[in-house]
Amino acid sequence: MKLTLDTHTIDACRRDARHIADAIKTELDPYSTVSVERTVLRMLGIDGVDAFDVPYVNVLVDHVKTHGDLRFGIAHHMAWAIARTTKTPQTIAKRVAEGAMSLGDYFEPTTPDYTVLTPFINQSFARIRTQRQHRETVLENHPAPSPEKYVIVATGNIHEDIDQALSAAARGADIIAVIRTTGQSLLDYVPYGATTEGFGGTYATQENFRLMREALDGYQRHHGRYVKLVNYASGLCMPEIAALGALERLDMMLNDSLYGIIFRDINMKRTLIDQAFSRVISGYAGITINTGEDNYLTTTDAFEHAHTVIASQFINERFAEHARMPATLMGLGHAYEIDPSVDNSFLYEIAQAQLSRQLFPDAPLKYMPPTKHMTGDIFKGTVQNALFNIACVTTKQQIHLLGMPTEAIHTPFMSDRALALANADYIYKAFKAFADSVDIKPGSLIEKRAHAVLDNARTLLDDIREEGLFVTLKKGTFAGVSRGENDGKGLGGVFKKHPLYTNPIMERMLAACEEDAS
Amino acid sequence: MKLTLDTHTIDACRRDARHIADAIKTELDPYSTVSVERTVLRMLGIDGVDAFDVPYVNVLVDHVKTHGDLRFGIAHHMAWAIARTTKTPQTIAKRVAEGAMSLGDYFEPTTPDYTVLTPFINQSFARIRTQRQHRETVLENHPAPSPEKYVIVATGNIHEDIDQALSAAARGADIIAVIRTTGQSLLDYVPYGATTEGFGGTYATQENFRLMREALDGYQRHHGRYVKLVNYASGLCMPEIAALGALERLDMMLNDSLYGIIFRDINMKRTLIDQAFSRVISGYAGITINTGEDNYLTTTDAFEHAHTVIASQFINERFAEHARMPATLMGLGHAYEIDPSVDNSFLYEIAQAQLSRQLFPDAPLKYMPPTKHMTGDIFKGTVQNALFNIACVTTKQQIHLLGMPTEAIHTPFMSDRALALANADYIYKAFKAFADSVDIKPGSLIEKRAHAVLDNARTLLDDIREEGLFVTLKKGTFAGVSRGENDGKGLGGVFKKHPLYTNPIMERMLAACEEDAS
Amino acid sequence: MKPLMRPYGDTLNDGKMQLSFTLPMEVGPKGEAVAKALCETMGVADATVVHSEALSEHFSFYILYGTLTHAVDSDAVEVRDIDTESMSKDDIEAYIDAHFDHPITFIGASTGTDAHTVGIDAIMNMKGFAGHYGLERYRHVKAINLGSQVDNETLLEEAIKHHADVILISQTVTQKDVHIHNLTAFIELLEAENRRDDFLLIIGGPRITHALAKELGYDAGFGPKKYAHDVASFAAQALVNKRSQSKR
Amino acid sequence: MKPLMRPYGDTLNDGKMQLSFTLPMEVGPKGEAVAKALCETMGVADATVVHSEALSEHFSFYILYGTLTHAVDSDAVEVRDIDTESMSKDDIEAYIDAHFDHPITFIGASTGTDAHTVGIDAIMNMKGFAGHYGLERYRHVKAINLGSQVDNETLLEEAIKHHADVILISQTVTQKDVHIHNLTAFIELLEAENRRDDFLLIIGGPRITHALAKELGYDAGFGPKKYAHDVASFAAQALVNKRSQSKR
Ligand code: B12
Ligand code: B12
Ligand SMILES: Cc1ncc(COP(=O)(O)O)c(C=O)c1O
Ligand SMILES: Cc1ncc(COP(=O)(O)O)c(C=O)c1O
Repeated sequence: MKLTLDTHTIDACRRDARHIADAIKTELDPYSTVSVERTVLRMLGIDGVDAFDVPYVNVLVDHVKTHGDLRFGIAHHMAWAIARTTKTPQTIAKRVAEGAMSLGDYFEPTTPDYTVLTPFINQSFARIRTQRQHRETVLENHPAPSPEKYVIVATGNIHEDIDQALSAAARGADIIAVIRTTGQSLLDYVPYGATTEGFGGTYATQENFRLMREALDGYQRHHGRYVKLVNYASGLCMPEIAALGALERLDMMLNDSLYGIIFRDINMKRTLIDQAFSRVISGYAGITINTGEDNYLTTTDAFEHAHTVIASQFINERFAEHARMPATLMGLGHAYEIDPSVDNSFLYEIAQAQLSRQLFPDAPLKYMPPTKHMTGDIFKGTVQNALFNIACVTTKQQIHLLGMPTEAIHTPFMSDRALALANADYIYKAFKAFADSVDIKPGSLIEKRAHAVLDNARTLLDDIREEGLFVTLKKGTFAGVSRGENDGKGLGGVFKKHPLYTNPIMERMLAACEEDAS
Repeated sequence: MKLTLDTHTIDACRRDARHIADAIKTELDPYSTVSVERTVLRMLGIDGVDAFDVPYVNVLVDHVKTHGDLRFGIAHHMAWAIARTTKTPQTIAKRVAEGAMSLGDYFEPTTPDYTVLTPFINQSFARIRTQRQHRETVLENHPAPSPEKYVIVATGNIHEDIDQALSAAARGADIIAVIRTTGQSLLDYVPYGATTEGFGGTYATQENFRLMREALDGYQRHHGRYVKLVNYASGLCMPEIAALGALERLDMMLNDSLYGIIFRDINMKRTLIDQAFSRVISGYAGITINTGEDNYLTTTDAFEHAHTVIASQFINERFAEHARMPATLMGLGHAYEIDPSVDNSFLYEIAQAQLSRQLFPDAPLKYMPPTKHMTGDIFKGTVQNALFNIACVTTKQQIHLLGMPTEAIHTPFMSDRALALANADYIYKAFKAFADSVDIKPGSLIEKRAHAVLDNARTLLDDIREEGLFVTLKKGTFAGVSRGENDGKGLGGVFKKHPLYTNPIMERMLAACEEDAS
Repeated sequence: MKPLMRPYGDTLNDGKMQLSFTLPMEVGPKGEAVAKALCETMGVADATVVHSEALSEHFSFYILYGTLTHAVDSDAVEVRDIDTESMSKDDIEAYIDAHFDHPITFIGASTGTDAHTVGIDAIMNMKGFAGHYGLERYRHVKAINLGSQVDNETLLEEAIKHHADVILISQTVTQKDVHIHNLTAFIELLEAENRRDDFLLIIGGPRITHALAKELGYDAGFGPKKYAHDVASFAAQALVNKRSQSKR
Repeated sequence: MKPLMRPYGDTLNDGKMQLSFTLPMEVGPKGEAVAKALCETMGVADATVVHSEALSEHFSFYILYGTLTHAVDSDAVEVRDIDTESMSKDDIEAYIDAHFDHPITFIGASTGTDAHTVGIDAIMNMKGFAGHYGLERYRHVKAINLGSQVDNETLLEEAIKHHADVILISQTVTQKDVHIHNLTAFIELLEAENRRDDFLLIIGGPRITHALAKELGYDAGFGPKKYAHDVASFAAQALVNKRSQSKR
């Protein structure tokens, strides 16, 4: 099955998107954020919390704000401190936290010897590489299927989450995402340890990552099949969580600044800077990112706003390219969200899904199920999900977020997930060769709709290129939500870099990615 | 959407079928049955039961067996009796039942003056014509949609059935079928009056027909929309029930001897003779018949036996032609019954449904839902029904029997029907222009499957033509059930007609149909 | 600690369950309130009507989720299941060879007005079902399948005529408990004729359970996902037990 | 005759209902027996397990149908619903015109960590929802929408600052009753600040009912399928009532 698409229009979209994203990069490259700095510290091996449960990495960055000069970057401070004290980063962190030491004492406004950091960076990088290799080896023996069945767990308690995840795995889930508690994205630190008290999701902590990964690895050891693990590199700690995910072998990360800007009211500069680093980390770790365009359609009308999804996908593609991510790690998002009371909803969904498929042929597209128009009628919901599953296999999507019959009611029960998996399996089987057995008629409603959406996306991208992404966000183009350049949470954590600023982690990772690519 | 089919093969199938059905007609034309004779009596206006609840029509025919000579036909006896007594048929029936009169007294082995029957026949015919006209007028103002949503009621109690039917109508059902109680098809009489005690269905009686028709007409008067009513002209009283349906304005009749032979162990000669008359009646009354090929697939493997359905449809088409039925009244049956655990089940179903659609382009095909592979898992069942609904609209079927999520559990609850109707409505809407937006790829699995099924049907029809339908039925070709020519229930009710035998009802109806056609 | 069992949604012992039903009343706030009140009578707390719709002017449908406040002690729950072990076809044939000097005769039918044969055929016919051969294909077994719509009297006559060891009855239609009436009538017929102990009596069908069979006075009952080898295993062993008991 | 209500399948008072739930135990005859035993505790007779499946080694899922033996007297069931009449936008505007000499000020937010805005936007924003304009478009109404993730303290501050007549709170996430905690905390805050009587307090969200709102100490609660005009109708009339009561 194939749509005939105008390649000129597609090229124009890519040109616009490049322009838009590059302009953001140029504007924001002179800045860093507290979360980027904390991430650098994590990659130097710093872990743990102080007596008040404040992570050492926060303690250190806050400390430098008052006792050093953050504009030079945390690495600068650490390099001087290590060079002078010959202590490990972790020891330095502890001592600073105890008030036994001040980084201000070692700070110099001249370039330090960064090679003192190398052994610590090496250790983190080695761990990430090992994790990546482990994933690749296991997946070579048991390749991931296509589509991959992706379900969420969201009990709020990591131990219950594990029970739920193992049941999902037993019922054939390929990917498990642990949803985060409602409040976390606005926290400017990463909570610590195993947690049991979330609402609508479970805290993202390194220990929770580890526990779930361990459980899923246990499943893999017994059954051969590797089950991927997902969390959210988003919110105010975006790059830190990307780093934790890289260390604990997560396989995918929801990662999209636009989501944070629009739906969490996070300051756009803050999160775009954070995103740039987080994508470099995920790219280096071989972690697939998932973008959040689907959310535009849960909030506004999916039929009218379909082109905003395509436009945003092009922009997100370019942002990922900045991080040297290969297309195979770009899980661009879209969704099946057209109102079921609309005539021909299935045809429009097929048009949209097939359009995304053809525009980003190498990307493992993330296809989201109906959520907005799900109701308490679990039987109708079961049919909505079946149609979505059909659209998924008919247009050959890759990352298949399964719809829950109880979407409008509660975060999934164990049985909801099993029903969703069975629904998908049945459709995969029944429609196995369907995509290869039918053609879209030229001039049909499906084709016309795809053309219209692509044309509108192009017009929108032209406009954004003209006015700049920040203005577009102010206009409320995406999801009907308006956000100002200097509004939202976390702007205080953004700072202008000193000419001597260096982020050695980012540099080394980018270099490694360049090398991999060549 | 269209399959490329070989017209030579199709022509060959029709030729074979004609040969097969014509041979049966030739063989059975010299015979009549007790039920045919009782039907003649009903068309003379005889109604009611005796003191032992035995219908007068049974009393009379039994009476003639001993006191007259049934080989001459009941009309012969009645014509003589009326001519001699100038009593109405109803009075004669009553008096015979009371033992106050014997038809033997008036019988002569010479042709009576049949015109004495004409006023009574006229009355019945006029009533049937009025009913037919009423249906046609109402449907002209509110034309039936396509597909038509068909649901069953089966509480066993006509009053509960009415509640259920009115709820179904309120939820959009276009057609209501009242299923019959398990034992009725083997009864050699039609029960009388309103009934409340059936199992797995409700007795088919003239009063029950009337009550339900009245309720649905009431709905029509309030809402404008005509809701069609269906019952079963099958079993040992096949033509009688066809007559009652014609009088009470039923709109469709399940009517297929092969069903009775195979699934009720009714003698094949008996029911084929009964069928010939019943189809004439239904054709005259403008009643659509539904054939039962779907049942072959509920009993044997639907993938392997798909071609038996096509072969049987061709034969049934020819049997209907014998009755001068136009194609527009031939609701040939088929079904969505392939095991959902088979790869590409949906593709094979599409192949089969589209094949039937193209082979019988003017017939209002009756498309049955999954039943055999339905389980107690009502959520999976909901998906199975959704796929069936998609197949229905994608291949443009006409009579759409809705699948119930609780098929494997109980005869439908009121809510089951509402869920089934909502499922179908949603699919109709979502897939509205789908059939016109996609093409089946030449050489695809769908096309290959359709060709294979058609070829196999042709081979089978060749064989049946060779060996004769009776031998085929003995071999268990249909539904894997073997039946002998002289086995089964009801053979005792078959008798050879005397050269002077006449069935004036059948003759007049056929003549009227010829006239209508020209 | 007692293994108290409660339904589970996403937290152990949370008691979460789903319910749905129709009420013979108009849809609306009153209907929802009645639906919730019914849940209370059941011990389902905090019931939420997640969906309601009109089925007609006088009927309405509700889907609810709630929290069951009851629990059951799973140790105290009795499981009434066939207690003989299920053997393979080969083992059964060997077992019969070892324990019987004549083939075992099974006679079966779908009785009353029930015309469903697929179930009894699944157990008796050569071909069997879902990859399990039927009794006809077993060595040392004589399988006589009378088909459907067989009345109780005919079944008994034929069983006597063929010296059947085992009578198999299939019942598929269960509306208004027609199967219960029919199965009870057969037991009464046997007792009236003083024949109850002459046969092993086995019933089956989609709504038949072993517990129900025992309640009705039959020796065993088999439901979905039971095949010829399950039936033959039980029958062969039960016949041996019966013989040894009658010897004592 | 008392209007006793029981579930309905296909015969009046047949009590038929459907249930489904998970048990934290292995699938099998024991699980089915426990599932049925749970139904017994609920007064569901003749429960049949029509489907069971393993969710993992330690969890299993059951679908059942059964007959509820309980009934409720529908006359005795209290319906706690908004008792003011719902007016159209035009009528509301006229009503305010007639009864107030200043516009009514509504201040609204999705509070706590809840980031869902679609619900509160549906009530407050120009565009409204499902063809019903939002409060912003009403004459004589001032609508201030603070958006989401607003904490209780901020909401109260802003309400005082803007001299709000009505506070609107939306709560969408309900897992572990987080909405109850959050809504209770707001009432406690108001009482601590002695501000409870300064505002009309209205809550809404997919799991909010009027009954729940009253229980928690709010003036009204609105769930799905309620729109701006329902809220405005209630608010305008309630404010008038409140005024006349305080005058007395
Ligand atoms: C196929 C079918 C038919 C076919 C039957 C063909 C045939 N030759 O048997 C046809 C189309 C003829 C038919 C007709 C009717 N059917 Co029907 N039919 C079905 C259907 C779709 C499948 C049944 C089946 O074959 N299952 C497969 C077999 C293998 O499963 P099984 O019977 O459970 O058998 C297994 C076990 O139970 C066990 N077993 C069964 N019997 C026995 C016996 C013994 C001794 C042992 C040890 C084990 C055993 O072993 C088997 C293998 O594991 C079901 C719906 C469904 N999906 O279940 C409806 C269903 C059974 N039918 C139903 C009805 C009502 C009818 C009719 C009465 C409708 C009507 N009024 O016309 C008529 C029957 C009239 C009559 N006189 O009986 C209802 C019964 C409702 C109820 N619970 O009361 C059902 C549930 C559909 C529905 N929801 O309405 N039907
Ligand atoms: C859209 C949506 C989102 C969007 C929200 C975008 C936005 N700007 O609001 C996004 C994608 C951002 C989102 C995120 C999340 N979501 Co959300 N989301 C939904 C979804 C699909 C639809 C909700 C919706 O918009 N409904 C439409 C509106 C109009 O309906 P409504 O809110 O009921 O409002 C009506 C009435 O209730 C009433 N009303 C509502 N509020 C008020 C207030 C007043 C004063 C009045 C009078 C009336 C009133 O009037 C409205 C019109 O009739 C639902 C699933 C579903 N189908 O319901 C899940 C759902 C609500 N989300 C859920 C969850 C868990 C989340 C997350 C927490 C997941 C996570 N951990 O990341 C995050 C939120 C994080 C956070 N901090 O809150 C769960 C909540 C489960 C529960 N019961 O606890 C749901 C049910 C999905 C699920 N099954 O898991 N979500
Ligand atoms: C792209 C993306 N990021 C993040 C989130 C939510 O995560 P959080 O609010 O925990 O950052 C979502 C939720 O759906 C998402 O789609
Ligand atoms: C063609 C046909 N006739 C008749 C029947 C059943 O009717 P009865 O057994 O009451 O004759 C069916 C049942 O599905 C059928 O498909």
